[in-house]
Amino acid sequence: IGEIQRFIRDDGTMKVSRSLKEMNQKIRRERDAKTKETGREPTVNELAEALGLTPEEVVFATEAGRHLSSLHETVYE
Amino acid sequence: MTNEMSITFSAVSENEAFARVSVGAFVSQLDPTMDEVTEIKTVISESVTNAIIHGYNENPAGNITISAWLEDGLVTLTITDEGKGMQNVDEAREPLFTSRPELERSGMGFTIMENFMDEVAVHSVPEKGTTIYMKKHVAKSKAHCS
Amino acid sequence: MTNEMSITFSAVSENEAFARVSVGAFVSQLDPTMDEVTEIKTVISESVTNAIIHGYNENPAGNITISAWLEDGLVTLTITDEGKGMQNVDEAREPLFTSRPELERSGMGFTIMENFMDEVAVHSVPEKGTTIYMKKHVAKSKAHCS
Ligand SMILES: Nc1ncnc2c1ncn2[C@@H]1O[C@H](COP(=O)(O)OP(=O)(O)O)[C@@H](O)[C@H]1O
Ligand SMILES: Nc1ncnc2c1ncn2[C@@H]1O[C@H](COP(=O)(O)OP(=O)(O)O)[C@@H](O)[C@H]1O
Ligand SMILES: [Mg+2]
Ligand SMILES: [Mg+2]
Repeated sequence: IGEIQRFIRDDGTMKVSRSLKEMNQKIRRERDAKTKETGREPTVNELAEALGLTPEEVVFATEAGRHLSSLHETVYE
Repeated sequence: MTNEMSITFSAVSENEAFARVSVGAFVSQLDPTMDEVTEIKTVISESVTNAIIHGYNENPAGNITISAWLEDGLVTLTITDEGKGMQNVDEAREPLFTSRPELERSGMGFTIMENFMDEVAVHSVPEKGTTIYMKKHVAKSKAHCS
Repeated sequence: MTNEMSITFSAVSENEAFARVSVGAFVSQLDPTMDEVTEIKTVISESVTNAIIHGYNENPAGNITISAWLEDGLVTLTITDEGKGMQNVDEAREPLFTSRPELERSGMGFTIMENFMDEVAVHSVPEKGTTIYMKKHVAKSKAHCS
């Protein structure tokens, strides 16, 4: 429990769509930093370890920029 | 809206995180809160771990199937294994009961499921397997936030 | 290591994100790069969209099944629909070919699959359905999950 919560402003009532977006931004920043540092693209595990997430959570969060948001718009508009 | 999916995977602990995230991604269609998704993922962990350890005795040849249905604000989940089943479901559901104390199991898996879900039903047949049915209402506030 | 899973879901566009996340999360066990995950997710989008639009003509009663196998550094995927199938697979696979120009389809779905995957095979029977088989080598560095 709580692997995600550590990453957001400690508010469990936040919609998951929004917190995934925030997590996605952290992942993107870490990815850029690691690429600069090592001169190659990090693997999913390397990113996950650096951020204290599981690799699966990293994959989930990186979807947030794209489909989950547009999806909510279709479901709830 | 209604929607459904099912996932089937080998009974190995590596797949627990896959199962958590897949169900989490599916349920996200209802626009739940973080807490609601975390509760659902926790319940998936508990039931998948039970299937692996108790149902299949960690035999990776076993398969676990999770089905999920969504209808407005309601998630229905089933987790099924074809493992060894239970003789006495009522006893198994008691807080702190574990048949595997040597593994340092907490005996709190079913209690966690009951706490985080609105309904939990267990159907189990010895030597045939176990199905857990669960329901949870999510996204009570229709507030749209993205 | 070897590992396998399959997911089945209603042929509605809402499930495209679920399919992308599930397959991407499963494949993450091989420790791919983010680019490799993005390529695999893109291929899932293209094939799931094809099944929904072309296979099922957007009839939500249709089901789509994706299976994934992992072995060291290799992902094998199949995407199956039981929709209307294709008369001429070779023509369908040509870049820019689309049978639905009125939907502003690009006709590039199969070309994208061929570019991002190491192998693509298509099995299709008119009025029966379509299965796409694909293989991709990932994580050239080191494949494992612990
Ligand atoms: N899928 C299953 N197949 C067989 N037995 C099970 C299954 N799930 C739970 N059980 C039984 O129920 C007991 C209680 O489960 P749980 O509350 O999760 O505690 P724990 O897993 O810590 O033992 C287990 O010890 C086991 O005997
Ligand atoms: N699952 C499917 N079932 C039936 N026909 C399909 C399927 N996938 C692809 N096709 C056919 O192949 C053509 C080319 O597909 P694609 O390259 O993805 O282009 P597009 O989707 O833009 O038309 C489609 O227009 C359709 O005629
Ligand atoms: Mg347990
Ligand atoms: Mg296409």
